[in-house]
Amino acid sequence: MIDILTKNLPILVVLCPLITSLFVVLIPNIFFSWILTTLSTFLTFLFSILLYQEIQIQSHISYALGKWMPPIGIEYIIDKVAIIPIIIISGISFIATIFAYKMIPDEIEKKSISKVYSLWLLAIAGLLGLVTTGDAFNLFVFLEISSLASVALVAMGAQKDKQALVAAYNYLIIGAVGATLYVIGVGLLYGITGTLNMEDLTNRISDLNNNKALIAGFGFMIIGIMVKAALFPLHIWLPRAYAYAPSAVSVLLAATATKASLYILARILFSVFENSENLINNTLLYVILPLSIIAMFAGTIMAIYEKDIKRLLAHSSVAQIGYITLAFAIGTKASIAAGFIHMFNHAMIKGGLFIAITSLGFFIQKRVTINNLSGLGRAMPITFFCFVLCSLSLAGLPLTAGFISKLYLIKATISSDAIWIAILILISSALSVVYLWKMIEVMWMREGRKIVVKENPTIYISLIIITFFNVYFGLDASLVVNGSFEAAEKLIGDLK
Amino acid sequence: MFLAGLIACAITGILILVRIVLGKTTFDRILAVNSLGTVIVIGISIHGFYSNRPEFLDIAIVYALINFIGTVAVLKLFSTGSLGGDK
Amino acid sequence: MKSFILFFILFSLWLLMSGHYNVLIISLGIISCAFCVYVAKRGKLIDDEGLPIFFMPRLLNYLIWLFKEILKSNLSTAKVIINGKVEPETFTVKTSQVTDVAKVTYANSITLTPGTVTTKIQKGVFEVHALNSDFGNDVRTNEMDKKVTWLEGKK
Amino acid sequence: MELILDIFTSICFFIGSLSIIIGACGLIKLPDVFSRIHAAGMIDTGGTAFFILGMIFQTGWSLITVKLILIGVFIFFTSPVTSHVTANLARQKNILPVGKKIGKML
Amino acid sequence: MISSTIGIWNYWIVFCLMMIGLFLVIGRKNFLKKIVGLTIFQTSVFLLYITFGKIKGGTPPILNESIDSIYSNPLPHVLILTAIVVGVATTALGLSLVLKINKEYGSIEEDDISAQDLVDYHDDIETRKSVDLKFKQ
Amino acid sequence: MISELLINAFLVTIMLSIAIALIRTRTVIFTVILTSAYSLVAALMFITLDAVDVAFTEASVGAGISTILFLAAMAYLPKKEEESISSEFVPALSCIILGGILIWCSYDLPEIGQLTAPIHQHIAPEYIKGSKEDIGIPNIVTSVLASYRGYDTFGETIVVFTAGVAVLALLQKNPAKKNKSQPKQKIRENA
Amino acid sequence: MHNNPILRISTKILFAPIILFGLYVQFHGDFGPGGGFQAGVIVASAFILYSLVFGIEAGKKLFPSNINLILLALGGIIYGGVGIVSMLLGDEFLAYNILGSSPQSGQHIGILLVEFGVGLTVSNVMIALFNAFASYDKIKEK
Repeated sequence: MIDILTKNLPILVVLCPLITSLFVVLIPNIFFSWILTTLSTFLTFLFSILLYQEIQIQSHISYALGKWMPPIGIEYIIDKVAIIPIIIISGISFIATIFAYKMIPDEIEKKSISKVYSLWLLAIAGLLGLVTTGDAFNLFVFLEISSLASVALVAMGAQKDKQALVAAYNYLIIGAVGATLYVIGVGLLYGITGTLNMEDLTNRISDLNNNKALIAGFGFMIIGIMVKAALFPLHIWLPRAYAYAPSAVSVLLAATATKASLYILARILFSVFENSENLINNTLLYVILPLSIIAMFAGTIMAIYEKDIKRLLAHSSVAQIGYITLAFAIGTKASIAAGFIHMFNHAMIKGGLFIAITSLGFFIQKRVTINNLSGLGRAMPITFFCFVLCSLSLAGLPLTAGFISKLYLIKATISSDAIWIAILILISSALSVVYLWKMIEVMWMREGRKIVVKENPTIYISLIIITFFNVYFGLDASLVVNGSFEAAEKLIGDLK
Repeated sequence: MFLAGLIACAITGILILVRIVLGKTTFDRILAVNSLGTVIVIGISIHGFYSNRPEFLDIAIVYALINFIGTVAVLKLFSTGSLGGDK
Repeated sequence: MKSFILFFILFSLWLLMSGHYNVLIISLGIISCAFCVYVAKRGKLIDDEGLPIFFMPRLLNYLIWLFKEILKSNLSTAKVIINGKVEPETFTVKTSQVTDVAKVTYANSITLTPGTVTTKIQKGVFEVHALNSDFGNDVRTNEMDKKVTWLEGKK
Repeated sequence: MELILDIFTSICFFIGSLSIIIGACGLIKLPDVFSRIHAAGMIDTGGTAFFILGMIFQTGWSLITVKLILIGVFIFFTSPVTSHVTANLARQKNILPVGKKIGKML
Repeated sequence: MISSTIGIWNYWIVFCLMMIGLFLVIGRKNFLKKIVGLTIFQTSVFLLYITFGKIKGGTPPILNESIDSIYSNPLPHVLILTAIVVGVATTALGLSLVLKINKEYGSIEEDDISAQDLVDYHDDIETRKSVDLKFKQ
Repeated sequence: MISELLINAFLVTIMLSIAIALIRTRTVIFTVILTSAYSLVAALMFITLDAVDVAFTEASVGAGISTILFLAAMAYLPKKEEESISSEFVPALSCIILGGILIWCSYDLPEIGQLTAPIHQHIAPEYIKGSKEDIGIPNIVTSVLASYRGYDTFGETIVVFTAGVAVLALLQKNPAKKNKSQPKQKIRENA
Repeated sequence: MHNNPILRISTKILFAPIILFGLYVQFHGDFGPGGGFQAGVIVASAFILYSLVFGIEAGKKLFPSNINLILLALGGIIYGGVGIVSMLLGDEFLAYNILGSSPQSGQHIGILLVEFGVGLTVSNVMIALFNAFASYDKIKEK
């Protein structure tokens, strides 16, 4: 039995939420469907931890689905890189599911709750499948599972605010166009190589230098993934989708959805196309680097002028995605490791911030804008405290997780002689303090309504967990840092 | 021989397309689309013979089926204003 | 009883289409046919309308006659289209059939022969549109009406 | 033998092609929906019948013949239904046929 | 040059079709038309894949004992089967969203809807502000 | 060979004209019918390109079910598409640029129908051989679909399932009144 | 539209053969074009035809929506179940070889079951989609 378990761990991680979602939809009782969902996400988390241990021993697991050897069948690849997003997604989704217990029945009609939980699990499973698969077309299928499920989840926010529908619609259309562009790219590559397996693809494109179809295929794949990862000019779906989704859903999406796509981006750039260095270097230098820098500033500035807090956080997400892609764009081992560290930390930070803000929204039963936050800090001390810690982490103050990622990022930029980039990063971080301070000031300093609120443990327990990790990884970051460096080494090898 | 059949179908298809474009009433168009479906069913069958693999007539049957159901759906939409109506 | 007849019709259809005669496929066929019959029964589709078996004895005879008619009218419709002598006319005919199925058969037969179309059906009266008066006369002679009544065999 | 069958097929195809092309011409030429239905009927009956007959000559007795006959039966079955329903709806929407009217209209 | 052009002209048509579909998606403001455009776009991409799989003189990839022939490449067919169904799933979800949007906004034109949204958004902020002012007094 | 080219050219011309008509038309019902026609012609194209399974699916799924869904949805939607005020220049330009890139890269794509192309040499022969020997099913597409790439198909089934659940959750009939349940922790305001 | 006898009677006659044809396509996917997706759609189209002609309420009576929901999930469960069984027997996910006495028969069993699962899900999703769209309530006036 244990044997079967360890042998099939890579697929079990994806399968667990996938199969459970098929059952959850049949359970009419709200509580039991929540229990099943939680159990499933917990099991997934457990499996991913086991997988992590397995990875420490084996360092590269290839799982042939249907026992067909890789270029013929579909393959699952888990290595030291893939394990990072797996841990992020499964961990955050477990915390978010606990958080969902109070939030989902509050915002969504009773009749459709079991369906929402089913979609919830499907979104998680889609994201996990996305990062584990080693087949370019299978990736598209899971991309669609996750995006369809998340679109539906975002649209469920329509009971609170009808704008959720438009947000979901835009998310769907832009996402579908992105996915189709990705498929065109895969098709072009398939046309010139005849394979869909990523490792096989890497080998077979190595002798195709300056092939126009290769370049175009690469370009289309990258654009498609960039849409999903919400890199700057293609991010327009993100703020609205995050802002109008039901609270629990925005926590889940903000913390996990773009991370999976970012991982795919890194994988395509550094692993699949590792043999066409020229192409990659040009793309990094002339496309991704400038876009990331613009994203950093555009996101931050948009966030400063934003009044709706959920949108504000979403804009800040755009900026943070900019940091991560910037790290990838520099392209040294240290910087890629910094990208992964920030990916991990940002998931925790944004998860925490969204949990805090949406639980404020839960208590005031209104949309959270900057004006009706006033005085809430005093009324809800626990939530406020955690919120402050997470914000500090976002701004990158020492002793928090955010500090670690900024530190490594700046170190990496300096070591690759790009001091001006380091300065830009610092400026943008400083700007981010502006909007964070604005919120904290309103919540704590401004006299608002005198409200007495009894905070509910089922809500703040997840917040406390996530904040704890924010601080813990700020104090002792060795786990994340080591993992990321190993991942970066695996990705770019000894090339640089 | 089969090619001649296919060409005849193609010519017919073009003529019917002219009617679809000219239109006048919606019913003209529905009628023309339905006839086009029939012609295409014939065309698919002939194409099977033309390419020496006539086993795939299932596609033609499905095509005819879809043609029928589609026409019924369009007509229902016109008669009751929605597909769920009861009249 | 009717269900069994439907089952056998469907099963012979399956055998004709299938072309693979091993135990698995045939047993799947039996299950499929049983399922079809079950669903049809649930939908209250197995009655005289859904399964007009009383046509069966004389159906072949009628179909051959109908084909002849269709050929003839095809030819004359082609002539009309080429000559362009179109004088459409609309008229009503009375029908002598008892059941709805037979009426529908009659109406469909009128429609199937090019040159004439039933445009409305109301309690034993059809409104027919004909391409010119020749076609109209063909319908008005009531030959087809008699044939269908004979096919129905109720009187 | 094969030659004879081929000739039969060719004849059938020729007639079929003629009838579908004439039908399509009729679809364009004739004045209103109701008369166009006749032309469409030509495509559905004459054309289909002859083409399928021609193809049956090619296959002889096999499963393909059964499927061809099924296609034929299906088209013969559904064509009058759609024609009638179209005409009926056109009448319901108060589109009156051109030409003379004999007797009281329903 | 000409021979190579004939060899690939089919691709060109497919690319044109794709771009028409893409134009309908990003150029048109009507929400239903966008979904239609998406369908066209995806269908054209399917055509690209199937074109890759074609072999001259090949037959459909269904084994036949009597004929010994070249079979066209089955892999693109499988991928496209998958993609077609994914496309329908997207279409269905998009249509249901359009229905809901039409119900809530009474329109499916993007210009209309963003105008309504903008008003809503400002309203929200403004009313909140006034409420807060009341509290202060 | 030339006849195949002719058939192809004919179908492609029809598809192009349908696509252009789709750009020009502003009537919803016409749009839906044209989309359906586009799918049907695409299905014919698939038949001529030897993809019978795909043609089957496109005819039934793309043309059949999608059209019925479009029609069902259309009943509740405005019947006309409004002319947009904003210019369509930028989208058109970006489409032309993307199309240009694709046409530029097409010179390096393998010629259509060449047996020597890598796509026909690399993995596909193994499927054709394996379908006969390992699986024993004449339809190679089915064996690849269900066995070699069975996991893709599983994912696809899940996609369909997701869409079904999503639509059911979205279009659930709301109870008559939007009577929002108040949370247990009611805010007590003493303003 | 069931007031129209022609449409009513032809639907009554065609309904069972269409479903049979769908099932034929389902189970002959091994030999010719066809398989779960196509079959699912054809079966669904028979039910859709029924709903179109006899009204959506009659359609829902013929095929209740709660059964629809169960079957919708059941298809996926069958598919996943085949994979899990092969996993429990000691092979990889969806490795059918182990299901039968010989690899070939195992493949046959696996493919049959899997295609059946696909057909079940697809047909039920399509029926559910049609019902959801067709019985959607009218729009609010502006």
